[in-house]
Amino acid sequence: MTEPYTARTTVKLLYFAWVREKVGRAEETVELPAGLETVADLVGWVKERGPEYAAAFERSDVIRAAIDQKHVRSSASIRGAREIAFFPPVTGG
Amino acid sequence: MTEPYTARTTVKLLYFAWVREKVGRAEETVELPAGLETVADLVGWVKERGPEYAAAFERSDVIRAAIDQKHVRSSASIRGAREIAFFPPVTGG
Amino acid sequence: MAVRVQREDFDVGAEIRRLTAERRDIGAVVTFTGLVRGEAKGQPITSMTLEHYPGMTEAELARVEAEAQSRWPLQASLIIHRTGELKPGDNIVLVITASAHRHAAFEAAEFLMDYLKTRAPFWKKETAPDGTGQWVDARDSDETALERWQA
Amino acid sequence: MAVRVQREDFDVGAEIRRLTAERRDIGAVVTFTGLVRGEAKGQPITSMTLEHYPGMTEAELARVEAEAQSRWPLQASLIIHRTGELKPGDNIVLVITASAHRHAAFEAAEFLMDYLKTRAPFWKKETAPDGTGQWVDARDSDETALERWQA
Repeated sequence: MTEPYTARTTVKLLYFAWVREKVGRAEETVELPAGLETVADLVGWVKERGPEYAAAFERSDVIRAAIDQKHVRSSASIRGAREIAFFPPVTGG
Repeated sequence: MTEPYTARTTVKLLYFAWVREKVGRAEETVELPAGLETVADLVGWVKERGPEYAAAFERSDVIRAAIDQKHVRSSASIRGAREIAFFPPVTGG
Repeated sequence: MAVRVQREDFDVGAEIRRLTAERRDIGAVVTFTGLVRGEAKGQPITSMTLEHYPGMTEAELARVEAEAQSRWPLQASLIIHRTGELKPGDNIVLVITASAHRHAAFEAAEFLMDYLKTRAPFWKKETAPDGTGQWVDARDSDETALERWQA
Repeated sequence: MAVRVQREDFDVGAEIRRLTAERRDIGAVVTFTGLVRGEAKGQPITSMTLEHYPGMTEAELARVEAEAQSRWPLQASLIIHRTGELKPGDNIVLVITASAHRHAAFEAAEFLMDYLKTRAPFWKKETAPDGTGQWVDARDSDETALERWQA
Protein backbone atom coordinates (compact mmCIF):
# COMPACT_ATOMS: atom_id res chain seq x y z
CA MET A 1 0.00 0.00 0.00
CA THR A 2 1.40 3.40 -1.01
CA GLU A 3 0.14 6.63 0.43
CA PRO A 4 -2.28 8.62 -1.71
CA TYR A 5 -0.33 11.32 -3.50
CA THR A 6 -2.41 14.06 -1.99
CA ALA A 7 -0.88 13.30 1.42
CA ARG A 8 2.02 15.35 2.78
CA THR A 9 5.30 14.01 1.50
CA THR A 10 8.91 14.56 2.36
CA VAL A 11 11.22 15.20 -0.58
CA LYS A 12 14.82 16.24 -1.00
CA LEU A 13 15.33 19.26 -3.24
CA LEU A 14 18.68 19.90 -4.91
CA TYR A 15 19.87 23.04 -6.67
CA PHE A 16 22.83 23.37 -9.02
CA ALA A 17 24.91 26.11 -10.66
CA TRP A 18 23.26 29.55 -10.64
CA VAL A 19 20.03 28.15 -9.24
CA ARG A 20 22.04 26.95 -6.23
CA GLU A 21 23.82 30.27 -5.93
CA LYS A 22 20.60 32.27 -6.03
CA VAL A 23 18.74 30.00 -3.63
CA GLY A 24 21.75 30.11 -1.34
CA ARG A 25 21.85 26.40 -0.61
CA ALA A 26 22.70 23.18 -2.45
CA GLU A 27 19.97 21.01 -0.98
CA GLU A 28 17.19 20.85 1.57
CA THR A 29 14.54 18.43 2.68
CA VAL A 30 11.01 19.80 2.57
CA GLU A 31 7.49 18.71 3.43
CA LEU A 32 5.30 19.21 0.38
CA PRO A 33 1.69 20.29 0.91
CA ALA A 34 -1.13 18.30 -0.61
CA GLY A 35 -2.20 19.21 -4.12
CA LEU A 36 1.14 19.49 -5.89
CA GLU A 37 1.03 17.12 -8.81
CA THR A 38 3.65 18.17 -11.36
CA VAL A 39 7.11 19.67 -11.50
CA ALA A 40 5.48 22.93 -12.61
CA ASP A 41 3.25 22.86 -9.52
CA LEU A 42 6.32 22.31 -7.36
CA VAL A 43 8.15 25.23 -8.99
CA GLY A 44 5.16 27.45 -8.25
CA TRP A 45 5.27 26.39 -4.60
CA VAL A 46 9.08 26.76 -4.30
CA LYS A 47 8.94 30.31 -5.70
CA GLU A 48 6.77 31.32 -2.71
CA ARG A 49 9.35 30.18 -0.17
CA GLY A 50 11.15 33.53 -0.10
CA PRO A 51 12.70 36.26 -2.22
CA GLU A 52 15.83 34.20 -2.92
CA TYR A 53 13.63 31.43 -4.36
CA ALA A 54 11.58 33.95 -6.33
CA ALA A 55 14.81 35.33 -7.80
CA ALA A 56 16.26 31.89 -8.54
CA PHE A 57 13.10 30.70 -10.30
CA GLU A 58 12.28 34.01 -12.02
CA ARG A 59 13.27 32.58 -15.39
CA SER A 60 11.59 29.29 -14.58
CA ASP A 61 11.14 28.48 -18.29
CA VAL A 62 14.90 27.89 -18.65
CA ILE A 63 15.25 25.83 -15.47
CA ARG A 64 15.44 22.08 -15.99
CA ALA A 65 14.43 19.39 -13.52
CA ALA A 66 15.33 15.82 -12.68
CA ILE A 67 13.35 13.39 -10.55
CA ASP A 68 15.36 10.69 -8.86
CA GLN A 69 18.31 11.49 -11.12
CA LYS A 70 16.46 11.36 -14.42
CA HIS A 71 15.64 14.33 -16.64
CA VAL A 72 11.93 15.20 -16.67
CA ARG A 73 9.70 17.81 -18.29
CA SER A 74 7.82 20.38 -16.23
CA SER A 75 4.61 18.46 -16.85
CA ALA A 76 6.02 15.31 -15.21
CA SER A 77 4.31 13.92 -12.11
CA ILE A 78 6.21 14.28 -8.85
CA ARG A 79 4.28 11.45 -7.25
CA GLY A 80 6.60 9.10 -5.39
CA ALA A 81 9.66 11.29 -5.98
CA ARG A 82 12.36 11.13 -3.31
CA GLU A 83 14.82 13.57 -4.87
CA ILE A 84 14.01 16.47 -7.18
CA ALA A 85 16.76 18.63 -8.67
CA PHE A 86 16.56 22.04 -10.37
CA PHE A 87 19.33 23.39 -12.59
CA PRO A 88 20.12 25.48 -15.68
CA PRO A 89 20.62 23.76 -19.05
CA VAL A 90 23.73 21.60 -18.75
CA THR A 91 27.05 22.79 -20.16
CA GLY A 92 29.45 19.88 -19.74
CA GLY A 93 31.66 18.24 -22.32
CA MET B 1 63.11 24.34 -75.83
CA THR B 2 61.61 20.95 -74.97
CA GLU B 3 61.86 17.98 -77.24
CA PRO B 4 58.82 17.17 -79.34
CA TYR B 5 56.86 14.47 -77.54
CA THR B 6 57.15 12.13 -80.51
CA ALA B 7 60.89 11.79 -79.86
CA ARG B 8 62.27 8.81 -77.97
CA THR B 9 62.18 9.45 -74.24
CA THR B 10 63.65 7.77 -71.22
CA VAL B 11 61.25 7.15 -68.38
CA LYS B 12 61.39 5.32 -65.08
CA LEU B 13 58.59 2.79 -64.57
CA LEU B 14 57.61 1.66 -61.06
CA TYR B 15 55.39 -1.24 -60.07
CA PHE B 16 53.77 -1.83 -56.71
CA ALA B 17 51.95 -4.61 -54.84
CA TRP B 18 50.67 -7.42 -57.07
CA VAL B 19 51.63 -5.53 -60.24
CA ARG B 20 55.22 -5.58 -58.96
CA GLU B 21 55.02 -9.25 -58.05
CA LYS B 22 53.66 -10.27 -61.46
CA VAL B 23 56.09 -8.13 -63.43
CA GLY B 24 58.89 -9.52 -61.25
CA ARG B 25 60.58 -6.19 -60.60
CA ALA B 26 59.94 -2.99 -58.66
CA GLU B 27 61.29 -0.55 -61.21
CA GLU B 28 63.09 -0.18 -64.50
CA THR B 29 64.19 2.57 -66.82
CA VAL B 30 62.94 2.22 -70.39
CA GLU B 31 63.21 4.01 -73.70
CA LEU B 32 59.75 4.74 -75.00
CA PRO B 33 59.15 4.56 -78.74
CA ALA B 34 57.62 7.51 -80.56
CA GLY B 35 53.84 7.65 -80.76
CA LEU B 36 52.86 6.88 -77.16
CA GLU B 37 50.72 9.74 -75.97
CA THR B 38 48.66 8.61 -73.01
CA VAL B 39 48.91 6.31 -70.01
CA ALA B 40 46.63 3.91 -71.87
CA ASP B 41 49.03 3.90 -74.84
CA LEU B 42 51.89 3.16 -72.46
CA VAL B 43 49.99 0.27 -70.88
CA GLY B 44 49.41 -1.19 -74.34
CA TRP B 45 53.14 -1.00 -75.04
CA VAL B 46 54.17 -2.38 -71.64
CA LYS B 47 51.88 -5.41 -72.09
CA GLU B 48 53.92 -6.40 -75.15
CA ARG B 49 57.18 -6.55 -73.23
CA GLY B 50 56.77 -10.19 -72.24
CA PRO B 51 54.39 -12.75 -70.73
CA GLU B 52 54.96 -11.46 -67.17
CA TYR B 53 53.87 -7.99 -68.27
CA ALA B 54 50.90 -9.40 -70.16
CA ALA B 55 49.87 -11.24 -66.99
CA ALA B 56 50.43 -8.22 -64.72
CA PHE B 57 48.38 -5.91 -66.94
CA GLU B 58 45.72 -8.44 -67.92
CA ARG B 59 43.15 -6.66 -65.72
CA SER B 60 44.42 -3.28 -66.89
CA ASP B 61 41.09 -1.62 -66.09
CA VAL B 62 41.75 -2.01 -62.34
CA ILE B 63 45.37 -0.82 -62.49
CA ARG B 64 45.93 2.78 -61.43
CA ALA B 65 48.74 5.06 -62.54
CA ALA B 66 50.70 8.01 -61.21
CA ILE B 67 52.90 10.39 -63.18
CA ASP B 68 55.68 12.04 -61.23
CA GLN B 69 53.99 11.00 -57.97
CA LYS B 70 50.52 12.29 -58.75
CA HIS B 71 47.47 10.17 -59.48
CA VAL B 72 46.37 10.34 -63.15
CA ARG B 73 43.64 8.80 -65.30
CA SER B 74 44.47 6.44 -68.15
CA SER B 75 43.67 9.23 -70.61
CA ALA B 76 46.38 11.48 -69.12
CA SER B 77 49.25 12.58 -71.33
CA ILE B 78 52.65 11.07 -70.53
CA ARG B 79 54.48 13.93 -72.23
CA GLY B 80 57.36 15.13 -70.10
CA ALA B 81 56.90 12.36 -67.51
CA ARG B 82 60.05 11.26 -65.71
CA GLU B 83 58.49 8.63 -63.44
CA ILE B 84 55.37 6.61 -64.13
CA ALA B 85 54.00 4.15 -61.56
CA PHE B 86 51.46 1.35 -61.94
CA PHE B 87 49.63 -0.18 -59.01
CA PRO B 88 46.36 -1.71 -57.80
CA PRO B 89 43.78 0.49 -56.02
CA VAL B 90 45.35 1.64 -52.77
CA THR B 91 44.46 -0.08 -49.48
CA GLY B 92 46.16 1.93 -46.74
CA GLY B 93 44.67 3.41 -43.60
CA MET C 1 31.69 0.09 -21.28
CA ALA C 2 32.97 2.38 -18.57
CA VAL C 3 32.23 5.80 -17.17
CA ARG C 4 34.44 7.78 -14.78
CA VAL C 5 33.84 11.14 -13.13
CA GLN C 6 37.01 12.39 -11.48
CA ARG C 7 39.06 15.41 -10.46
CA GLU C 8 42.30 13.87 -11.75
CA ASP C 9 43.67 14.30 -15.25
CA PHE C 10 43.67 11.39 -17.72
CA ASP C 11 46.20 10.00 -20.21
CA VAL C 12 44.63 9.32 -23.60
CA GLY C 13 47.38 6.94 -24.72
CA ALA C 14 47.18 4.88 -21.53
CA GLU C 15 43.38 4.66 -21.78
CA ILE C 16 43.56 3.49 -25.40
CA ARG C 17 46.15 0.85 -24.48
CA ARG C 18 43.92 -0.36 -21.63
CA LEU C 19 40.90 -0.70 -23.96
CA THR C 20 42.76 -2.43 -26.77
CA ALA C 21 45.19 -4.61 -24.79
CA GLU C 22 45.11 -8.25 -25.90
CA ARG C 23 42.29 -7.49 -28.34
CA ARG C 24 42.54 -8.64 -31.96
CA ASP C 25 39.06 -7.61 -33.06
CA ILE C 26 39.45 -3.83 -32.91
CA GLY C 27 40.28 -2.14 -36.19
CA ALA C 28 39.42 1.46 -35.31
CA VAL C 29 39.74 3.61 -32.20
CA VAL C 30 38.41 7.17 -32.10
CA THR C 31 39.08 9.53 -29.21
CA PHE C 32 37.66 12.94 -28.46
CA THR C 33 39.37 15.16 -25.91
CA GLY C 34 37.78 18.43 -24.81
CA LEU C 35 40.10 21.06 -23.35
CA VAL C 36 39.70 24.36 -21.52
CA ARG C 37 40.37 27.26 -23.88
CA GLY C 38 42.07 30.43 -22.68
CA GLU C 39 39.26 32.68 -23.74
CA ALA C 40 35.49 32.72 -23.94
CA LYS C 41 33.54 35.10 -26.20
CA GLY C 42 36.79 36.93 -26.87
CA GLN C 43 37.55 37.55 -23.17
CA PRO C 44 40.42 35.81 -21.36
CA ILE C 45 39.61 33.37 -18.59
CA THR C 46 41.92 32.25 -15.80
CA SER C 47 40.08 29.11 -14.75
CA MET C 48 36.97 27.02 -15.31
CA THR C 49 35.13 25.24 -12.52
CA LEU C 50 32.99 22.22 -13.27
CA GLU C 51 30.08 21.51 -10.96
CA HIS C 52 28.07 18.31 -11.37
CA TYR C 53 25.28 16.25 -9.85
CA PRO C 54 26.96 13.24 -8.20
CA GLY C 55 24.98 10.11 -8.82
CA MET C 56 22.92 11.45 -11.69
CA THR C 57 26.08 12.27 -13.65
CA GLU C 58 27.28 8.68 -13.60
CA ALA C 59 23.77 7.37 -14.29
CA GLU C 60 23.24 9.70 -17.24
CA LEU C 61 26.64 8.96 -18.75
CA ALA C 62 25.95 5.25 -18.42
CA ARG C 63 22.59 5.71 -20.18
CA VAL C 64 24.24 7.66 -23.00
CA GLU C 65 26.91 5.00 -23.35
CA ALA C 66 24.34 2.19 -23.38
CA GLU C 67 22.44 4.01 -26.12
CA ALA C 68 25.61 4.24 -28.24
CA GLN C 69 26.30 0.54 -27.64
CA SER C 70 22.80 -0.30 -28.88
CA ARG C 71 23.20 1.76 -32.05
CA TRP C 72 26.72 0.79 -33.16
CA PRO C 73 28.75 -2.42 -32.92
CA LEU C 74 31.32 -1.22 -30.40
CA GLN C 75 34.02 -3.47 -28.98
CA ALA C 76 34.73 -0.97 -26.23
CA SER C 77 33.93 2.54 -25.09
CA LEU C 78 34.93 4.90 -22.32
CA ILE C 79 33.77 8.25 -21.01
CA ILE C 80 35.87 10.24 -18.52
CA HIS C 81 34.69 13.66 -17.34
CA ARG C 82 36.64 15.84 -14.94
CA THR C 83 35.15 18.06 -12.22
CA GLY C 84 36.48 20.87 -10.05
CA GLU C 85 38.72 23.75 -10.99
CA LEU C 86 40.60 23.51 -14.28
CA LYS C 87 43.02 25.85 -16.03
CA PRO C 88 43.29 26.82 -19.72
CA GLY C 89 44.92 23.95 -21.61
CA ASP C 90 43.65 21.35 -19.13
CA ASN C 91 41.68 18.32 -20.25
CA ILE C 92 37.94 18.33 -19.48
CA VAL C 93 36.45 15.26 -21.11
CA LEU C 94 37.55 12.11 -22.91
CA VAL C 95 35.43 9.84 -25.05
CA ILE C 96 36.86 6.69 -26.64
CA THR C 97 35.08 4.32 -29.00
CA ALA C 98 36.52 1.12 -30.47
CA SER C 99 35.00 -0.86 -33.30
CA ALA C 100 35.96 -3.20 -36.13
CA HIS C 101 35.53 -0.39 -38.68
CA ARG C 102 36.07 3.33 -38.67
CA HIS C 103 32.62 4.67 -39.46
CA ALA C 104 31.01 3.07 -36.40
CA ALA C 105 33.80 4.38 -34.17
CA PHE C 106 33.55 7.92 -35.56
CA GLU C 107 29.76 8.08 -35.42
CA ALA C 108 29.52 6.63 -31.93
CA ALA C 109 32.12 9.10 -30.60
CA GLU C 110 30.23 12.05 -32.11
CA PHE C 111 26.97 10.70 -30.74
CA LEU C 112 28.45 10.32 -27.25
CA MET C 113 29.72 13.89 -27.28
CA ASP C 114 26.46 15.32 -28.66
CA TYR C 115 24.40 13.50 -26.03
CA LEU C 116 26.80 14.11 -23.19
CA LYS C 117 26.76 17.86 -23.95
CA THR C 118 22.98 18.08 -23.63
CA ARG C 119 22.25 15.35 -21.06
CA ALA C 120 25.05 14.95 -18.52
CA PRO C 121 24.49 17.24 -15.49
CA PHE C 122 27.65 19.35 -15.58
CA TRP C 123 27.81 23.14 -15.34
CA LYS C 124 30.81 25.26 -16.23
CA LYS C 125 31.68 28.51 -14.51
CA GLU C 126 34.45 30.63 -16.00
CA THR C 127 36.57 32.98 -13.91
CA ALA C 128 37.88 36.20 -15.49
CA PRO C 129 41.24 37.79 -14.62
CA ASP C 130 39.42 40.23 -12.28
CA GLY C 131 38.09 37.29 -10.28
CA THR C 132 34.47 37.53 -11.40
CA GLY C 133 32.71 34.31 -12.27
CA GLN C 134 30.33 33.69 -15.14
CA TRP C 135 28.19 30.61 -15.68
CA VAL C 136 28.53 29.35 -19.24
CA ASP C 137 25.34 29.54 -21.27
CA ALA C 138 24.10 26.42 -23.02
CA ARG C 139 24.54 26.62 -26.78
CA ASP C 140 21.57 26.22 -29.10
CA SER C 141 23.95 24.49 -31.54
CA ASP C 142 24.35 21.65 -29.03
CA GLU C 143 20.60 21.02 -29.10
CA THR C 144 20.68 21.22 -32.90
CA ALA C 145 23.49 18.67 -33.03
CA LEU C 146 21.18 16.13 -31.41
CA GLU C 147 18.69 16.26 -34.24
CA ARG C 148 20.83 14.26 -36.64
CA TRP C 149 20.57 11.25 -34.33
CA GLN C 150 16.79 11.47 -34.06
CA ALA C 151 15.91 11.10 -37.75
CA MET D 1 50.53 20.28 -40.14
CA ALA D 2 52.76 17.23 -40.20
CA VAL D 3 52.98 13.91 -41.99
CA ARG D 4 55.18 10.97 -41.00
CA VAL D 5 55.69 7.63 -42.73
CA GLN D 6 57.60 5.27 -40.47
CA ARG D 7 58.19 1.65 -39.45
CA GLU D 8 58.14 2.50 -35.72
CA ASP D 9 55.06 2.47 -33.55
CA PHE D 10 53.54 5.71 -32.26
CA ASP D 11 52.15 6.85 -28.89
CA VAL D 12 48.81 8.61 -29.26
CA GLY D 13 49.02 10.34 -25.89
CA ALA D 14 52.51 11.68 -26.55
CA GLU D 15 51.49 12.96 -29.99
CA ILE D 16 48.45 14.76 -28.55
CA ARG D 17 50.61 16.34 -25.85
CA ARG D 18 53.09 17.52 -28.50
CA LEU D 19 50.33 19.13 -30.59
CA THR D 20 48.57 20.83 -27.69
CA ALA D 21 51.57 21.82 -25.53
CA GLU D 22 51.49 25.50 -24.52
CA ARG D 23 48.37 26.03 -26.63
CA ARG D 24 45.34 27.80 -25.13
CA ASP D 25 43.26 28.00 -28.30
CA ILE D 26 42.46 24.30 -28.75
CA GLY D 27 39.12 23.15 -27.39
CA ALA D 28 38.79 19.81 -29.20
CA VAL D 29 41.19 17.06 -30.22
CA VAL D 30 40.03 14.05 -32.24
CA THR D 31 42.24 11.06 -32.92
CA PHE D 32 41.72 8.09 -35.16
CA THR D 33 43.89 5.00 -34.73
CA GLY D 34 43.68 2.14 -37.21
CA LEU D 35 44.84 -1.28 -35.98
CA VAL D 36 45.58 -4.65 -37.55
CA ARG D 37 42.73 -7.07 -36.86
CA GLY D 38 43.37 -10.75 -36.26
CA GLU D 39 41.14 -11.90 -39.05
CA ALA D 40 40.12 -10.90 -42.53
CA LYS D 41 36.93 -12.12 -44.20
CA GLY D 42 36.52 -14.59 -41.34
CA GLN D 43 39.99 -16.14 -41.80
CA PRO D 44 42.79 -15.64 -39.27
CA ILE D 45 45.87 -13.71 -40.31
CA THR D 46 49.29 -13.85 -38.69
CA SER D 47 50.71 -10.62 -40.08
CA MET D 48 50.05 -7.72 -42.41
CA THR D 49 52.74 -6.13 -44.56
CA LEU D 50 52.37 -2.56 -45.75
CA GLU D 51 54.08 -1.60 -48.99
CA HIS D 52 54.12 2.02 -50.10
CA TYR D 53 55.48 4.40 -52.74
CA PRO D 54 58.19 6.45 -51.02
CA GLY D 55 58.02 10.07 -52.06
CA MET D 56 54.50 9.93 -53.46
CA THR D 57 53.16 8.74 -50.10
CA GLU D 58 54.45 11.79 -48.25
CA ALA D 59 53.37 14.11 -51.08
CA GLU D 60 49.86 12.64 -51.22
CA LEU D 61 49.40 12.76 -47.43
CA ALA D 62 50.57 16.38 -47.42
CA ARG D 63 48.04 17.19 -50.16
CA VAL D 64 45.24 15.51 -48.21
CA GLU D 65 46.22 17.37 -45.05
CA ALA D 66 46.39 20.72 -46.89
CA GLU D 67 42.89 20.08 -48.27
CA ALA D 68 41.58 19.45 -44.74
CA GLN D 69 43.28 22.62 -43.49
CA SER D 70 41.56 24.61 -46.24
CA ARG D 71 38.13 23.21 -45.39
CA TRP D 72 38.14 23.42 -41.58
CA PRO D 73 39.67 25.85 -39.08
CA LEU D 74 42.28 23.50 -37.62
CA GLN D 75 44.81 24.60 -35.04
CA ALA D 76 46.89 21.50 -35.68
CA SER D 77 46.83 18.18 -37.48
CA LEU D 78 49.02 15.11 -37.81
CA ILE D 79 49.08 11.99 -39.96
CA ILE D 80 51.34 9.05 -39.11
CA HIS D 81 51.26 5.89 -41.24
CA ARG D 82 53.36 2.83 -40.54
CA THR D 83 54.97 0.57 -43.16
CA GLY D 84 56.55 -2.88 -43.11
CA GLU D 85 55.40 -6.01 -41.32
CA LEU D 86 52.78 -5.59 -38.59
CA LYS D 87 51.04 -8.07 -36.29
CA PRO D 88 47.40 -8.30 -35.20
CA GLY D 89 46.78 -5.65 -32.56
CA ASP D 90 49.51 -3.37 -33.92
CA ASN D 91 48.83 0.25 -34.81
CA ILE D 92 48.73 1.07 -38.55
CA VAL D 93 47.69 4.70 -38.85
CA LEU D 94 47.10 7.73 -36.67
CA VAL D 95 45.23 10.90 -37.58
CA ILE D 96 44.91 13.79 -35.14
CA THR D 97 42.95 16.99 -35.64
CA ALA D 98 42.75 19.91 -33.23
CA SER D 99 40.29 22.78 -33.44
CA ALA D 100 38.49 25.30 -31.26
CA HIS D 101 35.26 23.29 -31.51
CA ARG D 102 34.39 19.64 -31.76
CA HIS D 103 32.51 19.47 -35.07
CA ALA D 104 35.45 20.79 -37.10
CA ALA D 105 37.81 18.34 -35.39
CA PHE D 106 35.49 15.36 -35.97
CA GLU D 107 34.72 16.21 -39.60
CA ALA D 108 38.34 16.91 -40.50
CA ALA D 109 39.49 13.62 -38.96
CA GLU D 110 36.87 11.66 -40.91
CA PHE D 111 37.79 13.54 -44.07
CA LEU D 112 41.48 12.77 -43.59
CA MET D 113 40.78 9.07 -43.14
CA ASP D 114 38.38 8.88 -46.09
CA TYR D 115 40.86 10.61 -48.39
CA LEU D 116 43.89 8.79 -47.07
CA LYS D 117 42.16 5.44 -47.67
CA THR D 118 41.56 6.18 -51.36
CA ARG D 119 44.54 8.40 -52.23
CA ALA D 120 47.65 7.50 -50.23
CA PRO D 121 49.73 4.86 -52.08
CA PHE D 122 49.80 2.05 -49.53
CA TRP D 123 49.03 -1.60 -50.20
CA LYS D 124 48.30 -4.23 -47.58
CA LYS D 125 49.23 -7.89 -47.89
CA GLU D 126 47.88 -10.31 -45.32
CA THR D 127 49.67 -13.49 -44.39
CA ALA D 128 47.61 -16.56 -43.37
CA PRO D 129 48.73 -19.14 -40.78
CA ASP D 130 49.85 -21.44 -43.65
CA GLY D 131 52.23 -18.75 -44.87
CA THR D 132 50.32 -17.76 -47.98
CA GLY D 133 49.97 -14.08 -48.73
CA GLN D 134 46.94 -12.27 -50.04
CA TRP D 135 46.78 -8.67 -51.26
CA VAL D 136 43.87 -6.84 -49.68
CA ASP D 137 41.19 -5.74 -52.15
CA ALA D 138 40.12 -2.13 -52.19
CA ARG D 139 36.64 -1.65 -50.75
CA ASP D 140 33.92 0.03 -52.78
CA SER D 141 32.64 1.51 -49.51
CA ASP D 142 35.84 3.55 -49.26
CA GLU D 143 35.09 5.17 -52.62
CA THR D 144 31.50 5.75 -51.52
CA ALA D 145 32.71 7.42 -48.33
CA LEU D 146 34.40 10.10 -50.42
CA GLU D 147 31.16 11.23 -52.01
CA ARG D 148 29.92 13.01 -48.90
CA TRP D 149 32.84 15.44 -49.16
CA GLN D 150 32.19 16.20 -52.83
CA ALA D 151 28.64 17.55 -52.58
